Amino acid sequence: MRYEVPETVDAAVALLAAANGSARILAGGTDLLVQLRAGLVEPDVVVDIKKISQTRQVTAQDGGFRVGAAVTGAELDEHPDLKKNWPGVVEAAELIGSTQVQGRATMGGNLCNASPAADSVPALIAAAATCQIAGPDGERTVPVESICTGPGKTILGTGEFVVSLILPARPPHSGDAYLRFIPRTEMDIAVVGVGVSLTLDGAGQCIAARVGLGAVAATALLVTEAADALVGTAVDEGAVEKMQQAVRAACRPIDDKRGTIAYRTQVSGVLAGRACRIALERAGEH
Amino acid sequence: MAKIVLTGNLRLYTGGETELELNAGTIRSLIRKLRERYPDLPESLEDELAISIDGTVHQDDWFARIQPDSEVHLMPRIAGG
Amino acid sequence: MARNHVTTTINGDPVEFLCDTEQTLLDVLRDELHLTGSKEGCASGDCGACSVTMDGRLVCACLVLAVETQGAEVETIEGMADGDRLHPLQQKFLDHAALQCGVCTPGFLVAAKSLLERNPDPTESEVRYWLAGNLCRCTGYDKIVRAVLDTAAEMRE
Amino acid sequence: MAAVEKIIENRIDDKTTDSKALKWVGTRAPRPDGVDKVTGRAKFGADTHLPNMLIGKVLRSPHAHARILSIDPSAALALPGVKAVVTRDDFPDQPAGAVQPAGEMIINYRDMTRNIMAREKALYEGHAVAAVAAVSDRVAGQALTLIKVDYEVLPHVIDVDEAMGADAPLIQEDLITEGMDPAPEKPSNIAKRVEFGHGDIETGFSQAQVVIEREFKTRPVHQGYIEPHACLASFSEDGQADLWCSTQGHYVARGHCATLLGMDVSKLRVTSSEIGGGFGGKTVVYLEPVALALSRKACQPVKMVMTRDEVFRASGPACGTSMQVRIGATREGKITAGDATLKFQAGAFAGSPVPAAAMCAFAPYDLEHVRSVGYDVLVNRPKVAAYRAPGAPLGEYAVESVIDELAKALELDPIEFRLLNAVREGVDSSYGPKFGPIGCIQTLEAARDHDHYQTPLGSGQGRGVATGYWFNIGGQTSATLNLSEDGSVALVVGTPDIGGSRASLAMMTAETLGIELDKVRPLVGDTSALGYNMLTGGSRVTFAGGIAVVGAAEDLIRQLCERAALTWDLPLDDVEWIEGEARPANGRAGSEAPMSMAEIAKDMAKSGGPIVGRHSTNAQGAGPSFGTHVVDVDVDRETGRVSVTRYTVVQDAGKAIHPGYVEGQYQGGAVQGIGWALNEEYIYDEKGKIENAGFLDYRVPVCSDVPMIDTVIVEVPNPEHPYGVRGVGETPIVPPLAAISNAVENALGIRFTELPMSPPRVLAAIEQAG
Repeated sequence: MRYEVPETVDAAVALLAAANGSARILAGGTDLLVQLRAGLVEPDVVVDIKKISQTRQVTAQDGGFRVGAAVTGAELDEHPDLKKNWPGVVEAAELIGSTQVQGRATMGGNLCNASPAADSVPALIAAAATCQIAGPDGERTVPVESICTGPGKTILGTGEFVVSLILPARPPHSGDAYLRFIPRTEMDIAVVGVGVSLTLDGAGQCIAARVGLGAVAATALLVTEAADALVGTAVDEGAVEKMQQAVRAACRPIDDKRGTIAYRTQVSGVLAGRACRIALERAGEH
Repeated sequence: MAKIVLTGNLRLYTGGETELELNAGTIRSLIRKLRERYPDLPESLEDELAISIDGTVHQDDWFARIQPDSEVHLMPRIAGG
Repeated sequence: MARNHVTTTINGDPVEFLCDTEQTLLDVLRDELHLTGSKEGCASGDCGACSVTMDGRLVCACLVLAVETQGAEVETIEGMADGDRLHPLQQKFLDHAALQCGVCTPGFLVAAKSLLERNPDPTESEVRYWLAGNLCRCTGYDKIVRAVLDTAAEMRE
Repeated sequence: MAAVEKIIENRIDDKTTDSKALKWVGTRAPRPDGVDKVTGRAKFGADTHLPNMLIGKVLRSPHAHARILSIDPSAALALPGVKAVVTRDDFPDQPAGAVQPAGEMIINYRDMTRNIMAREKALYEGHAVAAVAAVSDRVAGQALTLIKVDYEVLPHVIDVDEAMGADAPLIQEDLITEGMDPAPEKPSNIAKRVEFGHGDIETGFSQAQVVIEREFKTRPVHQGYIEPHACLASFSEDGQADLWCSTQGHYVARGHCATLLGMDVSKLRVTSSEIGGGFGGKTVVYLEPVALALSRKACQPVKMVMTRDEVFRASGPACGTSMQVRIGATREGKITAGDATLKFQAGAFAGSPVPAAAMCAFAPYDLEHVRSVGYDVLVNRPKVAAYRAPGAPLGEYAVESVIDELAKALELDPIEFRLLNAVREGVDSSYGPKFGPIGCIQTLEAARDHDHYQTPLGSGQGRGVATGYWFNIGGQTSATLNLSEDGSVALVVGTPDIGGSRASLAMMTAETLGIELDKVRPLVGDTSALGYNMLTGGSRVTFAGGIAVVGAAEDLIRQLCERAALTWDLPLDDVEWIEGEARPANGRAGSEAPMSMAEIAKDMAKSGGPIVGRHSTNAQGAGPSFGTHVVDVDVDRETGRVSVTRYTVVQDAGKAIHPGYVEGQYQGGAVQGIGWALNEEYIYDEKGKIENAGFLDYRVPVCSDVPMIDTVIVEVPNPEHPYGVRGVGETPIVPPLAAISNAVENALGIRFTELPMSPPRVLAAIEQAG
């Protein structure tokens, strides 16, 4: 197994393209190293993207942010502007693993590992984040919710990789939140994860909403019916209840060692309600 | 004579008897006398036993003294974690 | 197969080694450099017994490829004491009986040091969440948390 | 000699009359191995390297139950860098029915040789089938993939109730249940039936006004030590061997390995490394005989370390169970009868701790009519290993849950109800013998009077109480005190130090000798350094080791007094040992300047040669320990998550030699119990394979899951120990399961009869209750 550490996007694309599918991208490595150790993947080459400056920076862009795919959770936490604008996204990224894992884990990796239970993904979906993808045919931009096609599977073609994630500008009176359920207080994979993003008008009416849902289907979901239940309301209890029903209706979970179908479905609604109330409170503050 | 109480599965080898009186000055002597009385007792008996003499538990302790008025319980050996 | 040649700094000392790509930093620390203070409890980032810092960041050495440490500064438990002077955390762990078997202790110390460098006055809850990635099966965590809080208080003086 | 005995007696009196007279015992002295452990210097099982060392790895069965038709290692052996392969053919079979005492357990070596390397069948997923030694981890791993094993997959069974069914697949085809009268004719998976008790339970139930009967089910859990099993074996061409390993008992490991390999015990020297947790799980061998067999074949040292995945699949665990409990009481709160049936999963080989569980189940209660029946049942899971008070937490979980329900039905405070029925000195235990001095009542009273129990609960919270019991044990123990020429002493013991025993043993040594603690350097010797030592387990080390080190110190004192007597030309009776020095006594008091240990040591060559204090004993009279736990919980009614918000452990230590490490035992046991009660369990798929063999999905409590754990050390001295020690390590894990279940019931009004009370189970129960 070879180790390559390109310093430009083009060099990385060239290495990945040349490997013809037998390459793995190394960002934080918190998933890749576990898979290597377990023998689940046996790449010929590991391409470390952390020396490519674009992947390591958080920059303001068009009123929003461009977050390098290899920026760690710990680094996101140290970015006050980002936290102020997208507290739900940062919190979701910070829920990935332990403090030690936070020192390494990245949102790009969390997304491209394509686990249905990835914590940052429902929050990114709720945030309407997009991915900037580099590849042999140049760059393309794709919504986060379109990246994963199933457990461990993405739309990324040979030679392609996610360079950065783009968080849009925040209108006034906006707020987001992410909550997940795990059996312990830390160190578990999400049994259910819900991201909610809201924008209110000056009178407190919801004018835009997005709800992302994790660990209840083969990929994280954008639940438009849930958002629709909120838009045009004051996000009162009745609207929240409808939103919760829509969330539960969208669930297509499995029974596994982390939770049952019934449990995941029920708790997705509970967390959606709780996350919505936090997002609402935050929207009221900004 | 000391009062001897057989707990657990020992009754299976004694025709159901669980209490008896015996003169035995030590655990070793007690085991010998029990064997004479109950020939079905298994070979490994001693190795599987804990013996309480008046509330003090002994394991592998042939020469522990049994008083004429002692109360002796034979029970399974105790391990730990 | 060509091995990777790595030049790095461990506990302030320049170190060079050769490694296979799949070898983790923990593999190299323990098996090649014989710095066995970092422990392998899981090799999957779930126990924290191999906690080290790399360029000042707390990480699990089992989740870092050794080759990634090229040019980096790595600090392990072996570098925590200053000569014959224990770090205050090390001393407080002893004073508070904050270890029993001791196998998780190096990881806890490295992680706690990293916490106090960022947050000299943590709450109990902050200590507990910061250390949630370090498993201890002996102590029930009580004395560890007390030792960290007491160290923080003393270091603030 | 007489003088020495008097001194020891005085010390015992000191303890009971004025504990302040003790200089070291009861203090929070620094631990001698502490600095090594905070600096990373301490060497654990995987930390030793030898020149020319190979790496060994195990090939494990992917099937829960399969006949092994053939094993072909030829392709693996042909791989460059592979130095040896071992299979079942490399271990001599052991005679049927050959059971031997080995340390604390009766070991069936016919089973043990099959557990360390499968013979006719693989009996659980993860069962060792072959092992290789190669020049590197990578080559060894590659070699494993080249070993061809031909399996005939058989039906499997992992549930204890199913395994007891008439149609269950037989794990051992010739197993006839022991303990049945008449003995069954047909084989089954039930290895043994045991029964304890006295009186007549139906008479007892006829006297009851309230009777509660419940069925319980618990899942297996793992001891969860952070250090995986590890060893390093080096076999010489002449048949002598060395083994370094992480074990709770290196003498016991030596005996097991020598028997399994067919070698003289004394040809094998075992050195125990520092041990990174055991809790009972490191009382048996897994890798050690395999590494020795590989090293014997390869004529090179072989190191083997389990991965965490292997630890979960192939070591431990503690039993899963199915239990029924019925208890009756009068309206006034007197228990009239108790009846329990306990079915325990032994794993693939007989030997669950169900006898101990049956003995402990009703131990806290003074009962006229009581019966507990246990079944030891084989299933296609790893053979269970001891886990802290083996068996007791399970039986007492069931009993203490029903006790709590009875208290509620009788409208009695749960502690008062227990006090009405609690055992005290002189009472017949539920399993037979009369209790000597015990602290059951004292722990209940201390719990009742504790601020925790007196503080009102927050809204929606629940509080639970439970009492637990464990016997504790003694056993064979040796200690040596080597006097150095400057008067300091090296204390050599043979019990691996799992949680601070070097500290407590050195403290008792210094106390008895009357010298400074830092003049005693305690070390754990290898198996050639001392006479036999039973393993570290059963809460025995501070008890039995204490007797050994005090005995060795007395022996040293006797010799020191002899040297002083010779030097002064006095009869030995006219020399006494006080405050670390020999002094003329009786009519000669003051006739000579006292001689310190250093002074005697300086001239020991001239006065007769080296001075070595020794004591070997088979310690008897371990003091049982009772504990009562109080716990508060919060339950998230919408997600089913149970959070422990406050926890207090009250337990009788007899005497806390080092209170800090006694508290640590209490706290650690309580938190392991929290994990057992709330989240820890093995999850199997339909093929009998473990789905959560890692710390990610086998959920031991993390730091943020638990509150501070309050402790109260009750001291009712054990008269059989020079300082009153009972042993404290086992009992703390006995009460938590029931205490937490009782607290959840108190919060929700729902009685859980299944563990763990994981969020999906709790939420389902809440929804069902409407």
